[in-house]
Amino acid sequence: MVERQSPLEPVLQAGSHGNFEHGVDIILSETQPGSIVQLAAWPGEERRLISGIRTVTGLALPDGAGGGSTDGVKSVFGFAPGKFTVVDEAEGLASAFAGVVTPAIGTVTDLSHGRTAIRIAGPKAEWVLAKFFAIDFALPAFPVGAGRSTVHHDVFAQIQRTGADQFDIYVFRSFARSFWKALCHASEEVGYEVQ
Amino acid sequence: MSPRRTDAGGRIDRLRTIRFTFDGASYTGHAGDTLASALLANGVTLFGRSFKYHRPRGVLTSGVEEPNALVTVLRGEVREPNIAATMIEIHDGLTAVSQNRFPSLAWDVSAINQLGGKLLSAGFYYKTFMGPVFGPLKGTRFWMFCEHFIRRAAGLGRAGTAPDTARYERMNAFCDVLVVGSGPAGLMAAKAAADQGARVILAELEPHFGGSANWSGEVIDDMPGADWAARAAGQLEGHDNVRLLPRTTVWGYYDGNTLAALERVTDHKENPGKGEPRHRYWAIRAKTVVLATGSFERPLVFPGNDRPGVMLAYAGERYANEYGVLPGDRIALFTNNDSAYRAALALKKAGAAIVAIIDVRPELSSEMRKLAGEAEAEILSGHAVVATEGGKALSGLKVQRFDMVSGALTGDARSIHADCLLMSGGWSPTIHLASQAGARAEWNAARQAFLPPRPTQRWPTQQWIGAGAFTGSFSTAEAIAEGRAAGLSAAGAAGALSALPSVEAAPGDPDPAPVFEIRAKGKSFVDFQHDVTAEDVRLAHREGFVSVEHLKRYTTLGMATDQGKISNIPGLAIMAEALGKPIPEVGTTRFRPPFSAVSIGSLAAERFGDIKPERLTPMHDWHIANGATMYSAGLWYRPMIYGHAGETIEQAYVREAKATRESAGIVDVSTLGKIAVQGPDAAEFLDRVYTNMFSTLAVGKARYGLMLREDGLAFDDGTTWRLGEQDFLMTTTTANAGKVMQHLEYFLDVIWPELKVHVTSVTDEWAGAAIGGPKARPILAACVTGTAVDNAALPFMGIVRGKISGVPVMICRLSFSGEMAFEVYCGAGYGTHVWEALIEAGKPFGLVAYGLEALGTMRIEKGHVTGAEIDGRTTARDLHLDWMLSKKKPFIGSAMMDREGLIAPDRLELVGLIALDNRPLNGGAHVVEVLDEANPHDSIGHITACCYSPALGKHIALALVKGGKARHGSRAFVSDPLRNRFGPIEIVSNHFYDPDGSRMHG
Amino acid sequence: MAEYSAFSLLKNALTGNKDWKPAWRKSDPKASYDVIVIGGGGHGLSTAYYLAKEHGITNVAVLEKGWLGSGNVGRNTTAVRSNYLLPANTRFYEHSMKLWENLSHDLNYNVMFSQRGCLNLAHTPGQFDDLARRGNAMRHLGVDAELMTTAEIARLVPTLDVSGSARFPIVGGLMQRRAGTARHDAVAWGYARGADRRGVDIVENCEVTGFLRDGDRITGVSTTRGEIRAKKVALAVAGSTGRVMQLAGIETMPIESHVLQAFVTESLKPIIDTILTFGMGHFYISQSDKGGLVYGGDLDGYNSYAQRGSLPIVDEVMSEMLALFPGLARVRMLRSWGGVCDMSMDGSPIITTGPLPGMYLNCGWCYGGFKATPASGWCFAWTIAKDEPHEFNAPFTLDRFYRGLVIDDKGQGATPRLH
Amino acid sequence: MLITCPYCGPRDVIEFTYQGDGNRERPQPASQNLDAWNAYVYDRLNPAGDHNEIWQHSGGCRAHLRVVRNTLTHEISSTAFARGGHKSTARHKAEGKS
Repeated sequence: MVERQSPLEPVLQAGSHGNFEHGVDIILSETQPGSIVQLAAWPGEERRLISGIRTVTGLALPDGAGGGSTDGVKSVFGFAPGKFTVVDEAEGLASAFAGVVTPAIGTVTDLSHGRTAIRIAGPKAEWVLAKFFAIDFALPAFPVGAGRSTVHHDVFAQIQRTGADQFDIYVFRSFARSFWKALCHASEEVGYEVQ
Repeated sequence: MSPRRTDAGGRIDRLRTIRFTFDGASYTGHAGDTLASALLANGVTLFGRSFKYHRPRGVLTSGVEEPNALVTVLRGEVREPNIAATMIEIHDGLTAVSQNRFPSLAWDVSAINQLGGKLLSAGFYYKTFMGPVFGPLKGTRFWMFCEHFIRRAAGLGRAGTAPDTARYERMNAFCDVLVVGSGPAGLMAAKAAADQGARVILAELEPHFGGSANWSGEVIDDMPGADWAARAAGQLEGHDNVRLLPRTTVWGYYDGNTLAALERVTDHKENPGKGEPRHRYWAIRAKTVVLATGSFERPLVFPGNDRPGVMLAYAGERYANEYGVLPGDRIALFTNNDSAYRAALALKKAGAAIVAIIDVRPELSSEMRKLAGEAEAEILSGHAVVATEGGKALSGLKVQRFDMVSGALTGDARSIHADCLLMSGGWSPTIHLASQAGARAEWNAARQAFLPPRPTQRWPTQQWIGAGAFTGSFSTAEAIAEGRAAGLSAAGAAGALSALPSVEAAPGDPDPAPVFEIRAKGKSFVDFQHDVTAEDVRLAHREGFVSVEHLKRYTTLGMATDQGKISNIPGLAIMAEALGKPIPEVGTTRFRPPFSAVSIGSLAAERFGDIKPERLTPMHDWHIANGATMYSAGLWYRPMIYGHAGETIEQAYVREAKATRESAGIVDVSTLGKIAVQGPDAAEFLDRVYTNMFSTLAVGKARYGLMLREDGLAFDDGTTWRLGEQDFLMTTTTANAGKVMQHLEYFLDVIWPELKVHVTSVTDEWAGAAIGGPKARPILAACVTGTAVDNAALPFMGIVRGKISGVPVMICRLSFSGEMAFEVYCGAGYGTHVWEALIEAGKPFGLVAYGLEALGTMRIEKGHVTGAEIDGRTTARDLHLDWMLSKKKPFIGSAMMDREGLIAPDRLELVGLIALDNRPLNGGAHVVEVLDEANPHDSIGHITACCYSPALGKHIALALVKGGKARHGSRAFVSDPLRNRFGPIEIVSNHFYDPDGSRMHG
Repeated sequence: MAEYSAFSLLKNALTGNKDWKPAWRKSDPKASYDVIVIGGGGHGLSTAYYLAKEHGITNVAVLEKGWLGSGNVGRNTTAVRSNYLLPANTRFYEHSMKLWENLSHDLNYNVMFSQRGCLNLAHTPGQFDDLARRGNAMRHLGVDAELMTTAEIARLVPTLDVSGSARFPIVGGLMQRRAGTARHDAVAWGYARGADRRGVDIVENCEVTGFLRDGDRITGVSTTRGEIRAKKVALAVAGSTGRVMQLAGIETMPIESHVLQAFVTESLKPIIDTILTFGMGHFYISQSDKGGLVYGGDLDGYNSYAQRGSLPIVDEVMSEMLALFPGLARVRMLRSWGGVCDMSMDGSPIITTGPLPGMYLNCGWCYGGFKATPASGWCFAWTIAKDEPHEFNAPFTLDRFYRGLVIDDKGQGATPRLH
Repeated sequence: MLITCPYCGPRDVIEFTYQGDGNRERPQPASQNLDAWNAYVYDRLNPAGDHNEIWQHSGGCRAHLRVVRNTLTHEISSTAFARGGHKSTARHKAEGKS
């Protein structure tokens, strides 16, 4: 199988950077999931879609807007009314859903190539993300598993909290390199490591 | 004598000596000094020159409201002008220079302006400089001649041109309670709220928390106020629900309790840390705001009140108590209220002689007499200062008996020898943020001040609570009580019952005498920086500029860098007196952001040096590696040409276009907007959105579509592919991708919510390569597996799926170049892989990669439209796209597209032009019927795009020309006076090349 | 009333400036007038001035709800230019420019119109062609325009980042040399004084609360200072057009009211000697005689009468400023303010008779109102006096939207926030 | 200004796009009533006070909202999805005021 090319390839430099002499407070990485799929239910079909997600991924969605969960391999979160992003380390998620999310329930859109997944982890993850996005990253306001749609100027982002100090950010592939560079730049003051 | 450092006392670190320079001279100070305190300690009294008269000025205050002591801070080549010396913390290597003076601060030639004082009265420039009505200086010339010199004389500091290498950052913060100001009120509020578990941010514009507690000499909770404040700040630091922001000015109060603050992170450091921003711009969304912003002391207005050595009383007290600096050895005080007496005592204790306390009030309380006695000061009650003496430093003053009711001065003037005069004209609460938030201040006659409305006025989108001097409660005991109450209330808690910290403070009546000005001979300054005098205010009155806004605008009162923090009220008071009206009837200004000036770098924040992200296609690195010159198209970068060594742009695109028409070319089209339109009603939706039918489109086929706006004008075009019964892939122009997406979403959400359609941007999902030319099909045949690409399998506008080099691809046969052409789409992550495979397969066929210039050339030859023609002012008919307007169905814009103005015969219509003189044409050139190079007139249209056409061997253009089609075959002229390009042209059809499409149909 | 001149200034200086008289009388309203102009801003005052000067109609009252000039005439960035694309706009604004060029003399009041030029920057060859199209359109109407190369621009504005490595490199620009800036308040005061000297009553603190009617016909206004009758009632209340028209029972208009913010820095020694606009966003800047950089950008983008701006636009404008002038990061923004603009559906104004009998309407200035002040008043006065538009304002009708005769310089269609 | 998106909770105005007067009624697609079309396309209510508006949460969930907002104070008194159907499960309520 042909390797997918990452848009970050030329700029992703593994190692410690910035003000790391006093320790590394941020770890940046590209998670490169095999599948990123958007599912959208017709009004009234959200329950069936959610149960379809459970069937395919085994992940249960908690109640409420922006609710989500992750098992480390697969992740799901709501990002808009009736709409969900589902991510899997493996490829083929779109076809797996094609049979489950019937036209009567909603639509499946494969975005595996179109979105780039960047993971930011570490004690200063909230601090660095707060430089970009006008949303509240504090744990009570943004619980583990939950997702948010937001924007940094021209760059749309869907963000899922996948740990107490870990966030997965999905950005449009064409913006990914610019955003990555900005993220590295913003992490310099606290010291960061690229994995 | 002059100012000097005291032997002991103050909160400076006398063990740490810091070296800095001012105007090239080296000085030392101590850690904890401001530039102002350190210079005073070195005996410097002359800090700057005023704006208009270039009068010598000292330091008037010790805080953010400083109007006089403005300097420029240098960091290498980088200049930071107009910074108050009172706000600069000294550090080793600090380099500051004075400004608005030539050749030096002490000898400034522009000080000659003072001689023209009466002539340069408020508004003088409106009355003159109009110049002669006839002759060479008529019109605006004479004014512009004079203005040239006025501009050079005006201005304060000089801005730098060297790019600032510092970084600026923005931080978004959320909290339950934002406390602004950390005096006793703010500290109590923050602590009370934090103890309730609220998320608290405490912002203090000074380096240290504590506000007046740091210099008032008061005892709080049985310890010196400064210690109490340090302890309270230390306790807050221990809470993980509290963020402390020192050196942070909250400058804006916006809707929805969004506040803007500027943190000066590294200005006080010689060497900032790696990655540390110089300024951090905080955008704080607070549920509740506690405003504990304190108050500003006001000057008194009297002749000579601007002489270096005249200072606000609190500032003198603060220099002594906080910085261990005596502003003079022989100090006189001039006051209309009790607060100056505490200052007198503090300075006495610090080692100065208090030569006199001049009080406008005839009667003084026994407490004040006692304080004056302790300060060993002579009391001159019922007196006023009528003049100051000295050159660039105060040497003495004159006082006279004063009747504060009539304002009359009587008796002989008495001279008093003093090197420092401290004045106090009462206090004005710092209500700026509340005013920004919409609160209307209320005049309090007792306090002689505008107070924030009380009880807390609710402005719908702003929730704030006031505490301390901000509310007009000037005593520390009140501040502590109000601060805690505010903190509790902001945290949503009921009143606490524990005892409040005790306060030992000097007594004093918070209410001043209503005296603002001593009218005597000489210039009495109201706005120090802008040199607005009391006479200027009265002149404004005489000329009818009596409303507060007219006063400001006519005299420039309050428009200087200090924004009238200390001058507004005295100015209003003088106008009120002239009008014979009470002060509140003259009005008060609504304060607007920012509270104090904010670096532009901080506001640009992370966008400084990085204004917009770069949008890159999957094949971007290949283009760069293969010599492409990139063109910035919106946020995207696209290859313009792949130039060979020694080629001009024109040679390169001509070569690329020619090769494409002769064999084959390939172009990156990944930037085209792509929208997945899915759902059972997708076809119906597209029928409504496009002017032409899409429900009739077969699965596996594509169709060119045109969209109009609601007003019936052309909006966007592109092909849409039917991938499944309920599954369409819409393409849009690169520039309009976002707009089209929003347009579709709007109709689905707002107008037709009953339609079951989802739209998703998939622009980034697909890499796209368009390959065209006579050899395009053989090239595909050579590398595509899993499908045939011949005419039967892949007819015009057909779509097939297959693989290239192991990667799944979707191929649609459509053409923009006019050649037999195909668009090959694959997952973006495989984009470069497929592109390279195509390049490889094309090698034997002479395939070239081409850029936007060749793309543009071929589309001009074909007469296709783009954004240059669909410019928001053209209709489908104008562009000869009326064949696409379905008559079988309504669509967006169909009802409006036939209005009289949109079908008028003289509209600009798309045509082709051929240069008959065989010279290049220019984009943006106009078309005329009658050539008049000297006085071009009567344009009938303009060129939208032009090129040298290798296919035709001519310079051609597309143009929008009045009554276009009817002019086909006629002659006209291109008229481009901007570039002096005139010449004959022939107007032809826009379809220059292969008009019947035989090449693309193959 | 005394003429203003260097001599009068000197004479008064010698007598301690005690003899200056009010620039205009504080009039009380009479019971009736030939013409009432609602709105004591630049356009209302210039309308009254030209009614008196050009048409001899002096029995005129200008009604201002607050203090004179409290609207947009004192809240703009003072640019004066006639560099439009479409002929209707170019002709009108060029007429205005010609009035500007003699305005200080005409008014005997120095409005400090300084023709320091207006330079529009282009950042791509496509933008350069667009500017060329506009400049050529101007030249074909006899209006001055010239293209500038990057090198020429660098010489004119040395602080500008002209490097090829800029995110949006400057490839050239369109210059109108006759464009410039004026002292905004002085324009209001000068017209007020000029109208007053010709007998016009200027009535401040007089808010219109309703219209007097005889059937459909407007016969006067009720105000906070009583009823005032008039043969003709003219509205020049841009920013409040929606509100005032509602008083006349007209609920909807092809106008939205939007907030536009403007900014000024602390005073600096001269560094920018022209008006400059950014091509990859919406940003314009000039430097005042006092030394402050005066600049602005986009609308806040939603309906508002609040004269208060929002933070995102502040940030946007500053980042665009530094994209052009990276050396100015340490300069400080001193003051910001918001003005309420009448945003029309095509970005062009309305100067017309009607829409009710006895009523005349001047509105929809978007953010071009200041430079239009002389021509707006001139054309409106003509329209009021003659009950028909002058050819300069004939295209600026209210029904042009219905008829598809929009004058859409930006090509944005009926989305006012984009004009 | 903060707008409370029924899905995403209170968000800064920077995430939203103003889509104008929400009182306008689009004629039936096939309507030939030009007055009605003109009124829809060009005429706007422009009140000084509460205004029914359409906003898109373009930098968030991208839903269009019906917002009642005061044009004098910018106070927002209500927000709802422009399309019915998806009932808000309003996180800002569900998760409380953290």
